[in-house]
Order: sequence, then C-alpha cells, then structure tokens
Amino acid sequence: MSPEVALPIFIPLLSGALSLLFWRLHTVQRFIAVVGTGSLLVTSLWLLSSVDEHGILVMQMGNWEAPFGISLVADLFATIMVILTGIIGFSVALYSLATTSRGHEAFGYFPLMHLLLAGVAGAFLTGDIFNLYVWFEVMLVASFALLILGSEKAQMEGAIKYVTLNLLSSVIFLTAVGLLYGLVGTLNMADIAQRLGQVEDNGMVDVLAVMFMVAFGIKAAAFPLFFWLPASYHTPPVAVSALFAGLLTKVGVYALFRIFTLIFTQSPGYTHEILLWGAGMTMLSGVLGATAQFEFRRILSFHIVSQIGYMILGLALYTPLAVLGGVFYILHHIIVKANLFLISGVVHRLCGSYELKRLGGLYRSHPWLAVLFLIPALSLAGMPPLSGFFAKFIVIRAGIEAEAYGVTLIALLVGLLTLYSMVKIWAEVFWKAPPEPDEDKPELASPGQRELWQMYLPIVGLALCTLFIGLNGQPIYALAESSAEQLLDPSRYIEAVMGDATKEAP
Amino acid sequence: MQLAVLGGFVLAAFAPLLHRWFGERAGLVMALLPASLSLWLFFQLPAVTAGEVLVFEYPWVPGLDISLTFLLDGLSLLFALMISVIGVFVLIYTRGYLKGHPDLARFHVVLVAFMMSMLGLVLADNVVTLFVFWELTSITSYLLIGFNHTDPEARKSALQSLLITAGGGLSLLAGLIMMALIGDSWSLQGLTSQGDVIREHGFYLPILLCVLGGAFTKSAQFPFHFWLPNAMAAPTPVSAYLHSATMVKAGIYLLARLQPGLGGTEAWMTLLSLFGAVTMVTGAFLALRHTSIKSLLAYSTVMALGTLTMLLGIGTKEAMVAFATFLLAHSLYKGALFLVAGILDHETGTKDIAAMGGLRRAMPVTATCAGIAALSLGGVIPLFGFIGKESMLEAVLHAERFSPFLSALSLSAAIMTLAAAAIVALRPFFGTRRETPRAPHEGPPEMLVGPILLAGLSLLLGVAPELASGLIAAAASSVNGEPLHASLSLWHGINPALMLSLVSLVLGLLIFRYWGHWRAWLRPLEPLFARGPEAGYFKFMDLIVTVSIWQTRMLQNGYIRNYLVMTLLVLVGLTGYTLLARQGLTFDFALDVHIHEVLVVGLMVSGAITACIMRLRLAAVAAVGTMGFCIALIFVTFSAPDLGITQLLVETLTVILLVLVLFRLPRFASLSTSLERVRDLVVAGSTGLLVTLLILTVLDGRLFPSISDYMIANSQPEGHGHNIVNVILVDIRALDTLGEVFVLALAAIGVYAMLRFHSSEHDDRHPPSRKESRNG
Amino acid sequence: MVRSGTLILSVAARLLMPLQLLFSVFLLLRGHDEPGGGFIAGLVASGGFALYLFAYGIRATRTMLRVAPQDLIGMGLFLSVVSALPALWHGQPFLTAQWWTIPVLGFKFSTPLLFDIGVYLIVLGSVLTAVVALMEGDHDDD
Amino acid sequence: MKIVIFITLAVMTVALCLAFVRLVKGPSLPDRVVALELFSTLSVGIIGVSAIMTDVASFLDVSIVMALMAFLATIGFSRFLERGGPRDD
Amino acid sequence: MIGAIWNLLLALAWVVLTGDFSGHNLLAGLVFGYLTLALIQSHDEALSGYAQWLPRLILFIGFFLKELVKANLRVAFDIVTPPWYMKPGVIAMPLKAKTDLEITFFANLISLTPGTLSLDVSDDRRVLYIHAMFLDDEQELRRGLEELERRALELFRREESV
Amino acid sequence: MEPLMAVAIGILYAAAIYMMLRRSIVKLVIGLMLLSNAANLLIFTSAGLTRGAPPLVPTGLTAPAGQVADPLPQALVLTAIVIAFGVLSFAVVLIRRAYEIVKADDLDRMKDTDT
Amino acid sequence: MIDVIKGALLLGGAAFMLLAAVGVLRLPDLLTRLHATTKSATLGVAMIMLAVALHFGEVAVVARAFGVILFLLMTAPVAAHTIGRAGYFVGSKLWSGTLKDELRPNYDPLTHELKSGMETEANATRQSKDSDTR
Ligand code: NA
Ligand code: NA
Repeated sequence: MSPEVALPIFIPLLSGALSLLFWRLHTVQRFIAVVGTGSLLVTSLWLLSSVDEHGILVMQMGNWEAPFGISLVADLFATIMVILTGIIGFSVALYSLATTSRGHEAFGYFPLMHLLLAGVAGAFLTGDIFNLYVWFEVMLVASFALLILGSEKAQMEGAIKYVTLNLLSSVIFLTAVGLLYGLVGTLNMADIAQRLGQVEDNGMVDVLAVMFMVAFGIKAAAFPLFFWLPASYHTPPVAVSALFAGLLTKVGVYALFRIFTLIFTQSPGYTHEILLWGAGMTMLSGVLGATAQFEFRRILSFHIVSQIGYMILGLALYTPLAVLGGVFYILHHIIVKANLFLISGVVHRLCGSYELKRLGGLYRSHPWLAVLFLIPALSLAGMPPLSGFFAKFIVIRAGIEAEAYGVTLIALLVGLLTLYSMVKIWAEVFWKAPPEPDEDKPELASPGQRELWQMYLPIVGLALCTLFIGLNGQPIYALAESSAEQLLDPSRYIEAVMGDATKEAP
Repeated sequence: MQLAVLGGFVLAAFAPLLHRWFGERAGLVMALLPASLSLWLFFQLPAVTAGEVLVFEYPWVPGLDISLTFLLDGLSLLFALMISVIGVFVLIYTRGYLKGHPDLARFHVVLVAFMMSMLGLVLADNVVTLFVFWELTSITSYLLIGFNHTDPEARKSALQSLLITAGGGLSLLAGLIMMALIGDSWSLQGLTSQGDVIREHGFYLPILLCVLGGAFTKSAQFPFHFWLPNAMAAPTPVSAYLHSATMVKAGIYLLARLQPGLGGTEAWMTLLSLFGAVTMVTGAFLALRHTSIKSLLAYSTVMALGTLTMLLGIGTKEAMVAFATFLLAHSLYKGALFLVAGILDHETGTKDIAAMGGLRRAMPVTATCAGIAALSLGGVIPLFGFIGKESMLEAVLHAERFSPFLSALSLSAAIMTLAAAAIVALRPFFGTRRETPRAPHEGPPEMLVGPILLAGLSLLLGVAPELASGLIAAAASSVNGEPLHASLSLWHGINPALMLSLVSLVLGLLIFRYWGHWRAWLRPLEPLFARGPEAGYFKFMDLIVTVSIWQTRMLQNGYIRNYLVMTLLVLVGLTGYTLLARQGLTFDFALDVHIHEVLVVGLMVSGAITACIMRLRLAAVAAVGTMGFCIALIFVTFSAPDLGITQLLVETLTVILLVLVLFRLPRFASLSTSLERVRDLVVAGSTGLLVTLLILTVLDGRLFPSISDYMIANSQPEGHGHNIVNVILVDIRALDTLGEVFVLALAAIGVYAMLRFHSSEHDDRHPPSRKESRNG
Repeated sequence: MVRSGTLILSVAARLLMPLQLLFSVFLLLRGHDEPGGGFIAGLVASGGFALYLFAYGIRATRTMLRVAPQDLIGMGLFLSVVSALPALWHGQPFLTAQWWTIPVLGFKFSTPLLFDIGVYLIVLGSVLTAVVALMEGDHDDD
Repeated sequence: MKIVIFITLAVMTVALCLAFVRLVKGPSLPDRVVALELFSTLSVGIIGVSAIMTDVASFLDVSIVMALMAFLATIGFSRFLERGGPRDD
Repeated sequence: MIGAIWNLLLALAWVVLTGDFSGHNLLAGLVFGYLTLALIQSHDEALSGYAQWLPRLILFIGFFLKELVKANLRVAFDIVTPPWYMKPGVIAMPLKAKTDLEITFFANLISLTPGTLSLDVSDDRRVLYIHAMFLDDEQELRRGLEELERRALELFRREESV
Repeated sequence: MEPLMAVAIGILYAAAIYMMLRRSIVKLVIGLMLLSNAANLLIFTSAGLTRGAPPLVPTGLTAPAGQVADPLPQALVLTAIVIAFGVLSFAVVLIRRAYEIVKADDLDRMKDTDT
Repeated sequence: MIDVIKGALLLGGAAFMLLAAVGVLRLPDLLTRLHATTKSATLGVAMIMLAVALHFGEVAVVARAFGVILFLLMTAPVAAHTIGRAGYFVGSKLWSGTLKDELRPNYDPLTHELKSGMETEANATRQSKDSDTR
C-alpha cells in the first residue's frame, strides 16, 4: 500500500479542514498554508519517484476492489499534474502571505485555497468518472468562493457568468456520466475502457464522447466555449487569478487527455478530428481576443484560451510526439501562466493598476522585475531557449509530421501574435515612461521588504523552473515522453487498475 | 567552444555586477571575451583555410534530436571573426558613446547576449539550435533597438523589427522542420549532404519559401526592408553592430549555409537573384532620399544585403568568391562608417548631414577614417571595397541567367552607392563650416579605436588582398559545398567590370554634385513611398486589431445569454449530429405505466413549466417546490427512499433560502422580445429533445450488466450495513461523499464571505472573535 | 423592529426543535441500515435550527448553539477526513472501514459512522452558516 | 385490495392535481403557499399508500420526515410576508 | 422535575421511533434526550401539572376526536355542495390559558378543529383571534370553544379546576 | 415508464434552459435549479426504474431476497443532489449580492467585465 | 376483516384528502381554504396511517405511523396559523360573505402591534416588558 497516491488529496483536505477549524487565528492559518502546500509538493515528488520506480500506482479506496470502489490511479501524466499542483500551490501560498488582506483571510481565503488544490489533485488522481465529477465540483465551488472574495462589482458580474457556464458544463458532464453508466454499467474509467474495448462500432459511444468533449471543453475554455474565462479571470485577487490561470482550465485539458486516450479511442478519425478543429479555433480566437485587450490580466486571460488550443492540438493529432508535446505544453504553461499573473500582481502592488495605459516606467525603477517578467513572457510566446519554445516546437513538429498543415500554420501565427501581446505589455508596463500621476488616486504605500520578498520568492522560483526546462530540457522531455507512452497504451492503465479482473470478461 | 558562448551569456548576466566592480571600465573588461575569442578564432585560421571542419559536439535534448553541436568551417569562421572583432570595437566604443548613461550596465547585458547569440547562430550545426540563436538575436536586438525606451518611436521601431524578424523566424522554423524531416537529419552538415533528396522532394518549394521567409525578413530584403532603417532608433554602437557584421547578416549567413542543401535549383536562383537585385536597387535609391546620416547608411546596408543575396542566387563559383569578399568588405567599411556617424552625432549633437559641414578641421582623425571607409563603400581603388565591387560586377556579368538585367541593376546601384559614399565622406567634413548644436571636437580615443582599425583594415586588405584570400576561399568553399580556389587582387587589368566601375564613379559624383536637386525631383514621389511595404505592414497590424476587436464583440460580448446559446448550440449540434449520423434513432417503446405515476410525472412537468411562465417570483418558487415534491414522490415510487427524503429536505431548505434571498430582490421584469423568446424556445426545445432521445437510446441499448450487483451482494457481509445506498455512500464510494461534503462546506464559506465580507470591510474590523460570537 | 415569531410559533418551535434534533440523531445512527444517514440527519437538524431561528432570532439561536456554525463545519470536515486515516495504521488503503465494538453498550462504532457524524456536522454547519448570514443581512432581526 | 389501493392512489393524485391548480391560480401568495402545504400533506399520504402497496415499511420514513419538516417551507413564506417582502401579486 | 419528565418523554419517543424496546436503547434515548434538553435548557420555562396527566389525556383525546369528525363532516358538506352555507368571520376570544404553552396548545387545538382557525394572540395574551367558518350561532360556538379550553387546561394544571 | 420519464426529463431540460436564457437573474437561478433536478432524474432513469424494491437488506439476511433497484445510481444521485444543493445555495446568494452591488437584476446590464 | 377496515380507512383517507383539495380549490378566500387543508388533509393522512399500521402490524411500523400522525398534528396547525396570520395581515381579501372581523380594529399595521381591546395601564406596562424579554 503506497499512501503517496492518496496523500496529495488528503493533505490539502486536512490542511483545509484545519485551516477552517482555526479560522480566527491568522498566524496558524498562514503556517498551515505554507506547511500544507509545502508538504503537498514534497509528497507529489515522492509520488513521482514511486511511479518512476514501480510504474502506474493504484490505490483502491476503502479496500473495495476495482471496479466496485473508487480507484486512485497515479500514472506519470497524473503525477506530473500533481507535481504542478504542488508547485503552483506552494508558490501561490507564499505569495498570498504578502498579498492577502486580513479581510480575505478572515473569510476563508486559505481554506478555500487548500480545498481548491484538493479538488485539482483529486481530479488528476481519480480513476473513476463520477468521482472526477465530484472533484470537479470541489474545485469549482472553491473557485466560486475565491472568485467572489471581496464582493466587488466586477467580481459579481464575472462570477455570475463563471458560475452559470461552469454549472452548465457540470450538468452536461453529469448527464453524460448518467448515460454512460446506463450504457456500460460501470464508473471505473479503466473498466469502462475495457468494456468499451469489447464493443464494436457503437454510435452511442461516439455520442457520449462528444458530450464529454463539450463538457470538458467548457472547463478547458476551448473555442467556442470559453466565454466564462475572459469574463471572470481578471476580477479576483491576483493570487487567486494565478491559481486559476495555472490550474483550473488545465484540469479540463487533463480530463480531455484522459478520456480521449483511455476511454474514447474507438473512432479517433471522428472524435479527434473535431478536437483538431477546436484546437485550431481555440488558438486563433484566444490570441485575437488578447490583441484587443489593454489590461494586464485580461490579456493574460485570453492567452490562457489560446494556449489551451496548443495543448488540445497535441491530443488531437494523437501521435506519440503530439501527445508528448501536449503534456510538455501543459507542464510548461502552468508554470509560466501562473507566474505571469503573480508578476501582474507585483506590478499592481507597485503602480496600483492593471490598465496598461496607467502603467509604465518599471524598467527603470524595477529592473529585476523586468527580467522576471521577460522570462515567462517570452516563454509563453515560445521564444527560445525557454520552456515554451520546446513545447511549441514539439507540437509544431508533430503537426508537420502528421501533415496537419493548416492547424500548424495557425499555431505558428498564434505564436507570433502571442509575442506581440507580451511585447505590448513589456513596452507599456516596463519601457514606457510612467504616466502622469493621477490626482484622484491616493499615493500607494511602497511595499515593505518582507512583503516584497514573499512576492518575489515564488516568482523567482517559477522563473527558474521555466529556465531550467528551457536550458536542460532533456529530463522533462524524457518524463513527458514516458507519460505519453503510458497514455497511448491504455492497456497498461487498465491492467494496473483492474489487476486480475482484466482477464475475465464481464 | 560551447563553453565560450554559454560563458558569454553568463558574463552578460553578470554585467551589472561587473559595473559595480569596475565602474566605467566594465565594458573594457567585457571586451576581453570577444577579444580572446577573436584571437582563438584567428589561430584556427590555418586549419580552416586548409579545408578542415572543426566540430564540437555537445548533446542538449537528445530526445528531440537537439544538440548544441558547433561547427567551424570557412563560412562560420568568417562570420565568427567579424562578429567578435567588431564586437570588441563596439564594446570599447560604447564606453565613450554612452558615458555616464544610467542604463549602461543593462546595455552591456543585452549587447553581450546579442553578440553571443550571433556567434551561436553562425556556429550552430543543429537546425533547432540554429533557430534558438536566431530567435535570440531577434529578441536581443529588439531590446537594443528599443534602448531609448521612453521614446515611443524607438518602441515602435523595436516592435516592428521584432514582429517582422520573429514572424520570419516562425516561417523559418516550419521550413527547417520540414527540411529536417525530409532530409532525415537535424544537423546542418547532414542536411547539406542530403541536398538532392530535399531538392527532389515534392515539398521543396514550400520549404524554400519558408526558409526564404525567415532569411529575407531577417536580412531586410525587399519587401521587408523597411524595418532596418527604422531600427536606427537604436544607439549608434548598436546600429554599427547590427548593420555591419551581425543581425542582418544572419539571413545572409543562413542562405549561404543552406546553399549546398537547397540551392542550385531554378526556383532558388530566380528568387534569390531577383529579390536580391530589387533589394539592392531599392536600398541604394532610398538611401539618397535621406539626409540623416544613419538612415543613409542603413539604406546602403539594405543595398549591400540585396547584393549578397543576389550573389548567392547567381550561384557560380565566381559569385561565391564575390559573396565572401563583398561580405567582408561591407563589414569593415560599414562598421567604421557607423562608428563615425556615432562620433559625429555624439560630438555635434545632430545626425542630419545637411546640417553639417567643414568639420575636418575640428575632427581630423574622424574625417580621415570616414573618408577611407566611404571610399571603400563607394568601391574606389585601392580599397578593399573596390575589390568587393569588382568581383561582384564580374559575377553579375558572368551570371548564368538574367545577366543583362542584373548587370543593369548592379550598375545603377553602384552609381547611387557611390553618390551616397561621397555624401557621407565629403559633405560633413568639407565645404563651409556650419553651426551645430554642440561645438564639435575630436572624439575620445575609445571611440576612435574602432573606426581607425576598421578603416585601416579596409585599406590594408585593399592594398594586400592576399592576406584575406585564404579565409575568403574557405568561406566561399563552404558556401559552394565543395572546395574552390580564390585569388584576390587589386588589379585585374582593364575589363568590362572596371569599365562599369568607372561609369559608376562618374555618374555617382554627378548625383553627389546635384544631390539637393535630386531630392527635390524625387519629392513628388513621396506618396508612392508612403504606400510602400511599410504601409502594408501598418495596414496588416491595423487589420489584426480590427479583426480582434470584431471577434471580441461577436463572441465575448458580455451577454450571458449568447454564451449559453452558443454553448448549447455546440452541444446540440455536435451531439445531435453524432447521434443521427453514427447511431440513428432506434428504440422500442414499452409503456408500462400506472395512472398515479403518470399524474405525478405530469405534475412535475407542470410544476417546472409553471415556474417558467409565472410572472411572480415567489409563485415560481412555490411551483419549483411542487416539482421538488413530485420528484421526491417519483424517487419513492421507484424504490429510492433515501433519495425521496433527501429531495424533500433539500427542496424545503431551498425554498427557505430562496425566500430569504428574494426578500432583497426585485420582482420579475419581462424584458425579452417575442422574437428572443422564440429563439430561446427553439434552443431549449432542441436541447430537451436531444436529452429525451439520448435517454431512450441508452435505455434501449444497455451493453453490460451493472457493477452494482456486487454491491448488493456484499454490502451487508463486507460493509456491515443493511442500507445498501448508505453503504455505498459512506464506505464503497466514501471518497465521493467526502468530496461532496467539502463542496457543501465550500459553498457555505462562499455564502458567508459574500454576505459578510463587505460589512466587515466597511467597519474595518475582523469577524467576531469566539467570545463575541458566543454573546451574539 | 419586527418580532421574530408569534407566540404560537415560538412555543411550537420550542417543542418541535428538540424533537427534530432527536429525530436527526436517530436518522444519523440508523442510516447504515435504514433510510437516513449523515446528510439527511444534518438537513433535519438544520431544519430544526432554522425553525428556531425564525421563532427566536439569531441572538437566541447563537446563545443556544454555543458554537459558531463555521466551527461546526471545521469540526465536521476534520472528523470526516480523520475517519479516512485509521486504515493507514493497518496498512490498508485510505477510507477502509474499521469497526470497533464498545464493550458495555454492545454498540458498534466504526469509521463510516465517524464519517457520517462528520457529514452531519458539516451539513448542519453549512446550512446554518448560510441561513444565519442571510438573516443577519435583514438587520431587523435580534 | 389491490384495486382499492389503486383507486386510493388515483384519488389522491387527482387531489394533488387540484391543489396544484390552486397553486397556479393563486391569486395571492398566501393562497399558493396553502396549496403547497396541502401538496406536501397529500404527499405524506401518498407515500403511506405506496408503503402498503409495495409492502415496504421503509417508505414510511419518507412520510415521517415530510410530516416533521415540510411545513418549514410555509414558515419561511410566512416570515417573508410578515416582514413585508416585496410581493408581486 | 419538569426537565426530568421531558427527558423521560424524549427517551420514550426515542424508543418508539427506533422501535427497539430494549434497555440499552432506553438508556441511549435518555442520553440523547438529555443532550437535546441540555441544548435548550436556558429557554425552558417552568411547566406545571403533570400528575394526573395520562388519564386526562386519554379522555381529552376521545373528546377531541369526536369534535374533529363531527365538524369535519360539516365542512365537508359545505365544500361538496355548490352553494355556500357558511358564515365566516373573525372573533376575539378571551383566554383563560395563561402560560405560553397553554395558549399554544389551545390555539393549535382550535386550528385542528374543523370550522375554527387560530389567527393570532393579542400582544398582552388575553385574547385569541379566531377565524370561524360557521358563525350562525356565535354563542354556541364560544361555548364550545370554552369547553375545549377547559378540558385542555385540565391537562396542564394539577389542582385548580378551570 | 422509462419512456415517459425520458420525455418528462427532456421537458425539464428545455424548461430549465429556457429559464436560463431569460434576462432576469432570478430566472437564471431558477433555471439552474430545474437543470440540476433534471440531471438527477436522468441519472436515476437511465439506469432503469424498479418499483417497490428499495435496495435494503432485510434484517437477518445478508442480501436482499429478490431483485432490488440499482443502488448505485441512487448513491450517485444523492451525491449529485447534495452538490447541487451546495452550489445552488451559493448561486442564490450570489444573485442577491450581485443585485445589491450591481443594482440591477437585468443580466444585460452585467456585461462590463467582458467588453 | 382487517382488509376491510384497511380498505375503508384508505378510501376514507383518500376521500378526505380529495375533499381538502376540492376545498382549497373551491373555497372563496384564504382563511376558509386554510380550514380545508388543516383539518381534512390531516384527518385523511391520519386515516391512511392507521391503515398502514394495520397493514404492517409490527411495533416499529405502527410506532412510525403514529409518529407521522403526531408530527402532522403538531406541525399542521402551526403552519396554518403562521400563513393565515401572515396572509391576513398583508391584506388578503376576506370573502364577501364574511360576517364580522373583530381583529382588524385592534391591529396596527405600522407597529405590528395587536391589541386585545381590554388593555389597562397595568397591562400596557406588562406588555412592553414582555416584548423586551422576548
Ligand atoms: Na444515507
Ligand atoms: Na356548500
């Protein structure tokens, strides 16, 4: 029995519960925030080493054998995602120490953060389709609550859209799960895959595949289902934005990867073709959306959408290299995008705005911040030798190899427009002379040394990750390659989960 | 070798620290790196000229066939030498030019990084690594061009150069990947040897176009030439560096490097020679329009780049030698000229040639350097530029195709170049003395070192060209793909090329004499220039912004209704199509109903519909309540007592919550038009129909027995509970329940935060402590 | 200032609430064998408290409840997570049920029951948190 | 016996329908609330009959919870009315 | 005293509800009853008159059921016949009941009796406002209500006869 | 019975979506409520309906004597009901706060964050 | 025999429920409708629960059936009272055939005070004290 499979869920759950239990004691909450997310990170690394050593790890929750109970499954892909959850969680927790107001803390900021991480980790690790729904909801409601923390007008308006569209997605998901259960009589994903493997050419399977695609497409913010994201991601406190930007949509992408490599692999010519179109349109419309924006976080939000397109592209092409590229892209993007949001928060702390036209002069006054911005920004745009370059390179190479020239062309063009956006931010926020001071706006108190350190530390850490992946890509590449191998050979997953039950036909 | 380049990047990163340690002298300290590199490269000369190719292997991401392998052949060595030698001068020069500038340290960071990127670019053997350095030069040059970052023009120019070169870079990437896949090698050497395979492949033309997209943008070929003069916003040392030895030559380098692999075809020759020639003439012509010394020099660079491309296109052995010669000559004189331009700018406070005159007395050394370098630019005997021009004209005259056309263009370019050279060399220093914003005097020594040495080299190599012939031959051999011999000499006797040179000298001087008239004649053509490719660039950028704004307005328009409709249409469209196309509507009806069940189901539906059509909120809530009770009844009827209880409790509490909330909300308003209602009815109705069909299909097509038989059998023996549902909830699927209660708790936290946060913020107090809350 | 509830409602609440609470405990404990369980029981209990709230207002309910509803959530979450852990001691996967018989009463205690109690507390705490916060917004409640 | 039970159920569901008609007709909110209250009381009876029909005593638990808890909705509505919540009838 | 009675009652209710008439279960019922009472003890007012409670209760139930059926039929008749025979109205009835519990108990009884419905108690608790369906003979109605009140109060009060 | 339920569930979905497409936030939230109920019924129905045989093990036995209703969808629906309850409580309070803060119940007046 | 009683109870219960429903539908105003729901429906449920008790005949089930009756008897009048009172005070129209209304004159809609019509000075002070403690 290897507890590290379940610990990434239970540690944040316990941290959240404890944090809520001590909701009046701010120091304790802060302590739990750091220790909890830190141990999540450590555990996830432990999980990686175990998975690396023993292959796919499975825990049958409650000791009920699969497919009857709920299985937690840690294959390499899930493990990578959990590690990223740990990294982002820990970074955001550190950052939050400096940026979270007393009011936010008093109203559950830290418990919500822990539980959001628990939901995310649960979604990554579960091997049960209904349990996936449950973790989606945990994550979603935690994000609802984080989104409205502060009760500002924009938050309310954003939250209504966010809540409505995400609930619609949940209901579509739930509907699909209900129908799927009706059709195959099981919920364990490995079991579903195994049973569907015995079915010849059933149209209903494709119908369900498409339903799941739409449900997860909404969660992943794919075209044309992404509306909730740009409407809301710029409204909450920035640490929350970073957490969302890093993790939430990627859970949708993860789910797409999971079901379209494990369960719905019968007619890739149909399903993955739809994904391919979606990927292309997602890239394009996301980046065009960003081009029209002049607010730091809105630009970043639209870029989440366009980057999601690249990840889905990896899945849609469905070749070993492409899936590898998708995994690599997710890995790179989570770090980079969260970091960009964190940086936007520092900028806001220093200048008091997210509007590009009200910002400027930071290159002169905060050169290190400028450097720290350039690393993730250029990485996002796919500039070498940063992580994003390799991510984009693999996907594009896979696209050319798979002879999907149209979508590859889009991918290239979108890269250029991404660069345009990042450079726009750079020129406006850092290069441009600072704007005339606003009479009405009160002078900002300059942040204290300790506060700055708490903000910079995670940013530097994430930037180092980006640099590391870029300069020493081989280990990460190898990791992504192995995980893609696992993804494309579902029998390994099925065997790990079902054990002996694999052989006996239901 | 790799260590040197990577170390250079590290050095760049440490530039601020060096500045702290060495102060103003940091630039000199950093110049030691390119200086030692130059020295090292210099010592490799014998081996390379002997035809050896030095390879330095180093793996990077082997999984992706990416290695950091460096390769030193004639071409690389020529470029590497230019880069590091001129780099030394530029670093030294900077010390004087940017003396006391607050951003000097950052400048050094980027400049050294740029230098190393260029070196990496010309040394890389792996196509991906080449591309990595290629993009690095784009980024670093962006940062350099925008060095005066508070100036909007500088930012604009920097952005322009970045977008064009990075855009070309992406095209290049696609081309390189296709090439690598077809040639089945990621090494440039490997690809060169696979030239025939690539040339015969069906994808040759796309590859070529992609690669040319990269090379032409980078090296400012027509119609992408406009970014380069705009890049003059950079500080002069940068211009000197960018335009003489480096950035713009990257594209040329790439073409030269790929010549053995991609070159030699009809398409290659046609495209390169024509675009090159047009660029050459365009550059030379536009140069004469400008009075700013930097613009003038920049356009003449465009002309030189066009020439180089044209030579590659011609592709004869002669042309290869001419290519290498012209390349070296251009680097030497253009470097010197830009540095001179910087001195003039620095010492007089203006860049406008028309505003200068008679400076030779105040700055004799500068004037001499300028004269030598400009004469070399004009291709005047006995300077190295003359040899370059002669060999170029030779090559053009002996071109295999388009020879007359190319010759004519080359001649006119030579004429105008000579005029430009004369303007640069004579205008500021001779004639009547004019007042300049600053009182002119000779530049400081660190600024003069570069021009003196570069101009000196132009002169030296002109007089003794055999000094360079080894290197030139080696470079030309690399371009050619197989060894060739080159003997450079100043005097080839009287031949057609010399005649053309003489013609160009005379006509060029004429233009110089009547330069003012020339500009006046051309003035009516201004609107035409305004409609040049640069206008196209701005149009394109505007178009993107327009499209993006249009798209945002169409998609992300803020109306949640539209978002929902769109999402649902996608759902219904995709799912419905899949259902009809891949499954079909096949199911049996077997109605086995009891009258009271029908009534309860009917009431449930009526409750829902009533809730929809009720104009009164609370009445709608009550209708929802009846629907809930009916659902509870349905649950009970179909054997789910737990569900029944839960449903009715939830319904009751929901009603309470709704009533508490509605207390604060206004009544329903009727806001939609009837057209909207019809549309919504269609969307809603089709979704409902789809769901019904899906359920019917699933009910009819169950494929496997449920896993719940196991649960029914084992819930008591294993789970010790008689209520199987509860055993599932708290034991078999306890993880679901665990998540579920966390959802509930989270919702409560959210509700609490929403309702209380504002007030506590307003009162600026923390939520009640334990003691307070006990007392209420 | 409006009275919280009428005389009749107040007295009825005083009688009904204990009954409802008792009933909720009943539902909680027998949920493993008959319809019921932590969630249903928690809802019944919160219904009882809601009735009391309507009749007596927030202050009186707080006084009676003694703990803040949010603390109930925290405790419940803690219990339900902790109930997953004893299995680790036996080297079994998380959430594996553990059963202990309490000697004197012959009562069977188990981690699923502990879990159900946690659920009960969470449901009670959550509903009360929401209802109290909503009623506090009305201001005119005592 | 079976017939009797079916008749009982049918009559009771018809009663349910009548209550629903009142709920739709109103005219005032209290009228609808009364209809809702009757709806829940009728449901208690219907579930009792279901228990007899299926011979499953567990269904009574639903009745008992309903009898004890369903009136809370009415209390909630009344509170709303008494506090002068914005009425729209 | 009162608390103990309530406690026992709750324990009995527990036993009845669980349907498990064992000693253990009664003990459990006592414990849970105690717990619930402990929760509300601060709000418990003194209750009185439980000694001869059970016999009076049985008598009362009989009386009440008779009234219930009788009046129900009258209402039923009016509902199913098309014309309205009823003559409804709101009357104020002076209360003899004093404690909250008595008043509530009586008011609910009235509500359960067909034809009458308690609307509210005046703020000084001296008058109960009742909606009655059949006010043809108001005196008779009041007399009936007083009789009901008397019998109900007997359940609560030990010595004094009402 | 199942076909009838299928039709009824379809109507519930349609009603829910129609409500969600209204401009009033209150209708939006009522639509969400209908939708979650509809989804629960769908899960309940698509596994098949069984009359009068709740999944309970009689006292003294280790398994139900005859065929009983599928307990698994019931457990799923229970979980879904609870989740929907939590989420919808949140949504209900959200619309109230949104109304208080934005000072409009018209969704068309809540589009500032997008454009 | 038991079956006959059971059947009679069931049919009777159903009849009373139908009666309650008809009453709610037919009766002319809120308060009269309340009469129908509180009594007839409660009685109907009580009869059905008696039938249930007879049908199962087990102690546990009988106890639960009586539990239903008891709980309904406890909650129904309270519900009727609160909604009736609320409806009355917010101005539900009384049926035109209503003979008299002794409540209306004693009710102050602004302060929500409800007098008894028999107040004295002493009573007034007692009343204010009461409302404080409440
Ligand atoms: Na349960
Ligand atoms: Na009549």
